[in-house]
Amino acid sequence: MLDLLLGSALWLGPALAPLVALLLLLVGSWPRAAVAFAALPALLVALFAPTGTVDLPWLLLGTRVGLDETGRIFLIFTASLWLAAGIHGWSYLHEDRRRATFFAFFNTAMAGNFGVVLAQDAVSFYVFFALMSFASYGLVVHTRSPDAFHAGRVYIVLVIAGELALFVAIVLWMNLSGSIYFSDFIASSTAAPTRDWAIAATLIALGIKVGAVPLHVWLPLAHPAAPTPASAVLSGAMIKAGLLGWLRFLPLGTAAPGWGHTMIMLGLTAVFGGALIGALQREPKSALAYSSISQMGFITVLLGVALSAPEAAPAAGLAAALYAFHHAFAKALLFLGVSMLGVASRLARGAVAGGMVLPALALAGAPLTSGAVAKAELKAVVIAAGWKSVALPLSLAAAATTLVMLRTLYLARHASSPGAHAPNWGMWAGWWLLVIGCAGPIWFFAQAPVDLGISFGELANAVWPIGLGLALALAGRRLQWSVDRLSLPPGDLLLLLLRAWRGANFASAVRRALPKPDLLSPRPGLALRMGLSRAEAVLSEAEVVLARRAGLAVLLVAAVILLAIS
Amino acid sequence: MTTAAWMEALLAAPLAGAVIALISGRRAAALVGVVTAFATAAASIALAFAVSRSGVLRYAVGGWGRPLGIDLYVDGLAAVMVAITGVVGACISVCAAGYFAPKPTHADLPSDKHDRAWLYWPLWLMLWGGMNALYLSADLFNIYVTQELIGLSGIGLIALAGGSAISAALRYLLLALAGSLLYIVGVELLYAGYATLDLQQLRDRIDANPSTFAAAALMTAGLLAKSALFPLHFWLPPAHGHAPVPVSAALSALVIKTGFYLVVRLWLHVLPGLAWAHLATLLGVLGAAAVFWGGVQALMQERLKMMVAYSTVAQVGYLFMLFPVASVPEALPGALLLAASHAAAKAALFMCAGSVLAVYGHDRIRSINGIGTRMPLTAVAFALSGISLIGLPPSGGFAGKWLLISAAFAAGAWWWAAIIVLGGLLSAVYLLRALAFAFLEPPIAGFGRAPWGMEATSLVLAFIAVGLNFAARPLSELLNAGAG
Amino acid sequence: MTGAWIPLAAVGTPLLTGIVIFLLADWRVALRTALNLSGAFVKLVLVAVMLRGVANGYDYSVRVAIVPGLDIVLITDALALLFLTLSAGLWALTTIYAVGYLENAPHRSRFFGFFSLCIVATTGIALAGNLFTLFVFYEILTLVTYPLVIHRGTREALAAGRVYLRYTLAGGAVLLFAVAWSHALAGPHDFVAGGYLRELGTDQRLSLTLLFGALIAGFGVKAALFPLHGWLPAAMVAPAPVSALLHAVAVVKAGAFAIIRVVYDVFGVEFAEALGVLGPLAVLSAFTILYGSLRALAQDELKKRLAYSTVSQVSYIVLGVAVLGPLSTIGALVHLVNQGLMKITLFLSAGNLAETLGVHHVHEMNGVGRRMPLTMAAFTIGALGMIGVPPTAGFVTKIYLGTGAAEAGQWWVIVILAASSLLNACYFLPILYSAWFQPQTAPWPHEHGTGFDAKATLLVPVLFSAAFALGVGLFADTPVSPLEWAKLISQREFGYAR
Amino acid sequence: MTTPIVYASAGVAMLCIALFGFLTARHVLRRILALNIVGSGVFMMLVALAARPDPPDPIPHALVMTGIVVGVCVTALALALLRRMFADEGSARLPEDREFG
Repeated sequence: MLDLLLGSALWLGPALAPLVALLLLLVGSWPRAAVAFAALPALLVALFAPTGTVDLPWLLLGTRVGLDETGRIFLIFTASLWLAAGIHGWSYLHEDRRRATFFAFFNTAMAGNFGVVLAQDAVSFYVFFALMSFASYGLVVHTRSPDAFHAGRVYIVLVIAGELALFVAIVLWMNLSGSIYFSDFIASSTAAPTRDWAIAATLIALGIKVGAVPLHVWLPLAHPAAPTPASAVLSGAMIKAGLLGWLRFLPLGTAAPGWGHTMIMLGLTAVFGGALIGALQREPKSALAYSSISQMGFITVLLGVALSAPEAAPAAGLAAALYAFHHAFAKALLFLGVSMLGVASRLARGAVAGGMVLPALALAGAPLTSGAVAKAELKAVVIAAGWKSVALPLSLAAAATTLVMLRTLYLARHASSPGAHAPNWGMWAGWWLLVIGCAGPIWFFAQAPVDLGISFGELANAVWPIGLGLALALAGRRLQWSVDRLSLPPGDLLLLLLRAWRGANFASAVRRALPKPDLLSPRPGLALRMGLSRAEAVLSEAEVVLARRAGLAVLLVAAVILLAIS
Repeated sequence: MTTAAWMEALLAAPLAGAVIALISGRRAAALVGVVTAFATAAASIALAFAVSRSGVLRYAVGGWGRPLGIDLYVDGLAAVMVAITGVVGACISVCAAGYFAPKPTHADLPSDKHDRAWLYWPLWLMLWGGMNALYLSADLFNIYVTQELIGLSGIGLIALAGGSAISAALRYLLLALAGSLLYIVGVELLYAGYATLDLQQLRDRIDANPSTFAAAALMTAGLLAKSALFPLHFWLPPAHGHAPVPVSAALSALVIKTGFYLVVRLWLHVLPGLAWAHLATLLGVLGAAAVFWGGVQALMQERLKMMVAYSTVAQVGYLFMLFPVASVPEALPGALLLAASHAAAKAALFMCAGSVLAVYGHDRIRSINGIGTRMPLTAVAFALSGISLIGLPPSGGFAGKWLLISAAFAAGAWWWAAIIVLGGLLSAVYLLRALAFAFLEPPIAGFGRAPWGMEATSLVLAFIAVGLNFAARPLSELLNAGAG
Repeated sequence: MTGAWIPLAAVGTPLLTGIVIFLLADWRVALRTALNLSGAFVKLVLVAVMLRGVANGYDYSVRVAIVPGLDIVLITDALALLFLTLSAGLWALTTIYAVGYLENAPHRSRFFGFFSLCIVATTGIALAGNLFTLFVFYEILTLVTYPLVIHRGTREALAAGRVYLRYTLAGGAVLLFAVAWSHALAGPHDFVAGGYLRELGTDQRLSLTLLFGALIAGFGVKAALFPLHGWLPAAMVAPAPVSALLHAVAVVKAGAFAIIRVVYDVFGVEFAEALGVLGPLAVLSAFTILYGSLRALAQDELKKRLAYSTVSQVSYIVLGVAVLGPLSTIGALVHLVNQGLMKITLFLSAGNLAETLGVHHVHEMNGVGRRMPLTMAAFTIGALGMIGVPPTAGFVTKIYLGTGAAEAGQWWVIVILAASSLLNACYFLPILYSAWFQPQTAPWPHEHGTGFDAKATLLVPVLFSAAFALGVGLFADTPVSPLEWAKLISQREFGYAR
Repeated sequence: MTTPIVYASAGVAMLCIALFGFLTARHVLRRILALNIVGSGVFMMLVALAARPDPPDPIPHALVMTGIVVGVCVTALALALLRRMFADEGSARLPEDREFG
């Protein structure tokens, strides 16, 4: 009994704490500010709680929550990010009249995110995943601007698609394994014909959250649309929930080479495509979002390798977690930086800029950064699994990453978002928290003997792509490639699809791409709605006729049914 | 008291009451009538109990015995019919006491006819006595005489309304007379063949020769005309639609059933030896046609009372669907239950129509908005009796239909079941069409008042119609007691 | 036999309440309310007693002979109690709501009288122990709901009432025929887990198939199976509590419940499968699911949208029944309760909007979340549940239906479920969007009072039902939850059949 | 051909003719008369029947006498009603027969 209570408190408590903290919003005075610290219990649990699980059979369809090693890594960075973003956001939004609303959604999404990490069964995973996804809609549309609503609509459509796919995936996995616990999923038969469908549904469902190509279209719209602290957790923490889902659901450790190859291909596409399109953005936050797509591509490749080579799975899982760890802090720091850099005082700008260069370098994999560790782990796994051919492109990708980072820093130098203001102490506090997270703790988790890039070869290996990126950027500048003219609007594929829908040709879609495109123009919707209302008219007419002859109709129908099934 | 004593009472009480009412004149007729009615009703019920206790009884009045004396005979069937008549008759009497009260408020009885209104009582008691006598008669000729008695007093009752009721009465008279004559021809032929008029002796002697068939066919034709089976129904709607309300109720609820009773008695008890499957089918087909024709006609009526009258045409049809499936034991109880609940429900409906007529001065279906608010009792009575007529549970109509449908399935003839079901739908259409107006807002203000007792009686009858749902068991037990 | 009075009392309590209420004058508000509430409470207690007993294997059956060989039978098996509990619980909630909703409206005694009678019929349907009893109460339900549908007495209401009666009476007629037929085939027979018609074997395939079709056609009218659903959107002219309890819960559920009875306890799933009738039923219900959702998409009137949503949702139950297997059975049974809770939440919320702000249409709902946050929160829970978003009630259903279909190898059902969820999202999320994220764009059509949210009598039932709708999902595996009860039923049904 | 048969045949003939008359006549008085003749035919048949056995059967006689009484009553009532109808409506035909002139 005591175990049960303790276990629940440890492994379910962090997810409930943000919801309980919402009650503080009802208080009028200063204790409200404690809302911003709602992630603290999760962080403490992540750092100090033992691993283990607890079963709560009365909750949902039999809930199992707990902490494992992968979960701990995820929970540490997730909780840190939410904590930092919360503190930062409370100050950032101190003049916003919808701050309470923002935190209502923020904390709900936070609860979902922690729950996702702690859930050990598919159903509660699904519950928390949905909680997180739906609550995030409130973050995306926080500004209530038309752009935000457009982004929100795209976001919610894909969330629902993801929910449905996840539902199908869960149903199929439950059917395959006869259980709702992740621990039983792996054991499910590899021969069952539905396994492929289950994998496909899983990849789609969580791929949407991860921003895997080609399901990434919502991401460059939604992440930048939210206020910066929300962007930070969206791009830093919540995007990883999808990754964790992959780790939990996919039968890593059993072979599914077809899917592995697919994931590697799509991952590489994301790595390069994301970075290059990101380098052509006009908004720093869009560029960062594309960078996220690119970075998640790395992990996609990693999991693809694991699926095609089962023996690499355990190492791949850890490497993926570490990469997620590294990316989370780096990306969150960059997002916060974007909102501070443009408006900070002269002195502060130096600090912010310095603070942004650090994660930028990390993402590019510069030596002695968290990125170097993560990438080293990643490449070690890939090479060990026999995918040497992939290693080179992955190194080359760092050049692309460098490009997008340069672009971001360039754009951020005097970017200003509505409602942005000079950073105050809370914003700084969140910021510094992230700086620490970005610089330090990954070393604790590094398992493989990482060569810290001291040797010349390694150093060169790490540096040449960055150099290449720099060179490309300089060349572009010298040749006066106007990024403004080349720039692609966020939402690449989606936009093309919409254009195609409208009947405009592909080329003109690219050429006429507007800086602020009227996404989801009303026209396809209108056509749909008109068709629908026409069908509605016909049907209601039919129903009126049917109603008038209802007696006859019922009998007729009865007869027809009888005939039909006889 | 013994069964025989109850039988004597059932004949003597109404006839004596009629005479006393006639003598006592305008002032006391109603009192005499109501007292007699209750006494007769009590005797009817007592008879039913006596029969269920001690079974069939044959009783020679005055000890004369057949062939020239008058014999009374009661079995379960007769007891059931007498009981129906008694209960519904008592309710009709209460209603009539209000309706024909010295200060009439009703529109269908012109003021210059008031002075003759008290004549209702002797005529009505005579009619009742005639019906009792018919049910209790043991020979064919007495039945003829009682039919004439019923016919004459019924015609007199219709004519009480005056006006257009006179021609309706005349039409009814002509038809009844013709029917009687056909019947008597048939009786004659049977007598020629078997030299007896006694039902039981006939039953024992009967054999299937053409003349017996012809006789039976003639008698049946006469009886069908009286029970208004399609296509011989044309006289009914005007007669029942124009008569004063208690008279319409009595005619539609009770008198119609005498013809049906006689056909049942004739074919199921006297002539069961004849191979009459085709005739039974024909009766069933006519019944089905009546159900549809009556239903459609009722649907097209603008006046409530006429609608109710046409509904009788349809309901009679159900009763005759008994014959094709009569070989199944539960068919007869079903038909009788249907007859009983129709009696109660139809009397109630006529009274409802009467109340509406009294309050609004008209009974146009389209202009009775909000009677549910204005006359809640009437609306409830209308709804409940409508439920029974449609045959929705829980109601006597439902139980009866259910038994008939089961019988149809048991006889392997599902199409009769289908017709009964469809007929129920049809009656739902016209009854609920009228009923819906009861709920329409805003209510129209009526200027009159319903005669005292009419609303309450209609409600009582409606409850009886609904309560008959649970009468199937006692009823079939009574029938079996009669057979045993 | 000692407990036999309990089911009779369960039927009798609302009957007595109804009759007494009919006799009350309209202005006796306090007395009427007291009667209503005490009736509801007594019923709840009775149900609780029976629940306890049945869980411990006690049987409360009652038998009253109507005609020799034909009995009115009330049984208290687990399935009966599932439905009974739902109706008893929601009666209590809706009564409180209706008291507030109809404050100062005309004809309240009539309304509450029929309201109680409606519960009588629903109780009878729940407890019916044979096809005949089921049919009797089913028809009574038709009769007593009609006055509620046309309660407003407008021409529009009357027209809707006509449509309602046409469908239901025609359905009833088919049913009468079918029930009598079943008696002709197998004699009057009590419901038996695993079905009793299977004793006839498949020799009489044609008759039995036709019989099944007729029964489904008859019960399908109330369950609003396509193409027999037309009455449901029309009947939405009724007052909100009526729509809520009767048309989202009692009436349509009575149809669905009856179909469950037919499939499980008259034919038996295995036998029905052997006859090959479940496949067409599944297809029909799947089509209804999609059709209802598509129609809902185009409705601007809030209640109509909800009504079409009901058309769609109730067919989940039928679909779950038609997909052979214990898991889908659980899904179907639990949806019986879940859909009831969610839909009543939605309807009562819609009623609150109409009553407090005069909002009847979706396009008038911009910014309504700020004006009536609690009502809209309840609405949101209901709507998310309909979509199947965890952890609401609808999610539990979908998981079980989905896994049940997978277990039976009927993969297409999963696609249907997903498509339906998508459509549900398409017609519910825009409502939530305009309510929560749009500013108010026009003055409320007909605002009563300026207080916070709706008045308490309207608000409390809504919040309760919303809490239940959330609770049965969140605590789905609690021992007292509908899910556990459904598992018990499924176990008894399939434990017998296998 | 025995005498009773002759009477019986005559009775049948009267019955048929009168029945035809009843069905075709429109004037109500004619119809009443026709019905009376039908009755006479019936009674003739009945009397003929009574004559067949050797001691004539008394029962048909009783029946005929009763029948005549009944017939008189009915005819009287019919005539009275006819007079009333004629007085009220100015026609001796039933409403449905009037338009044919």
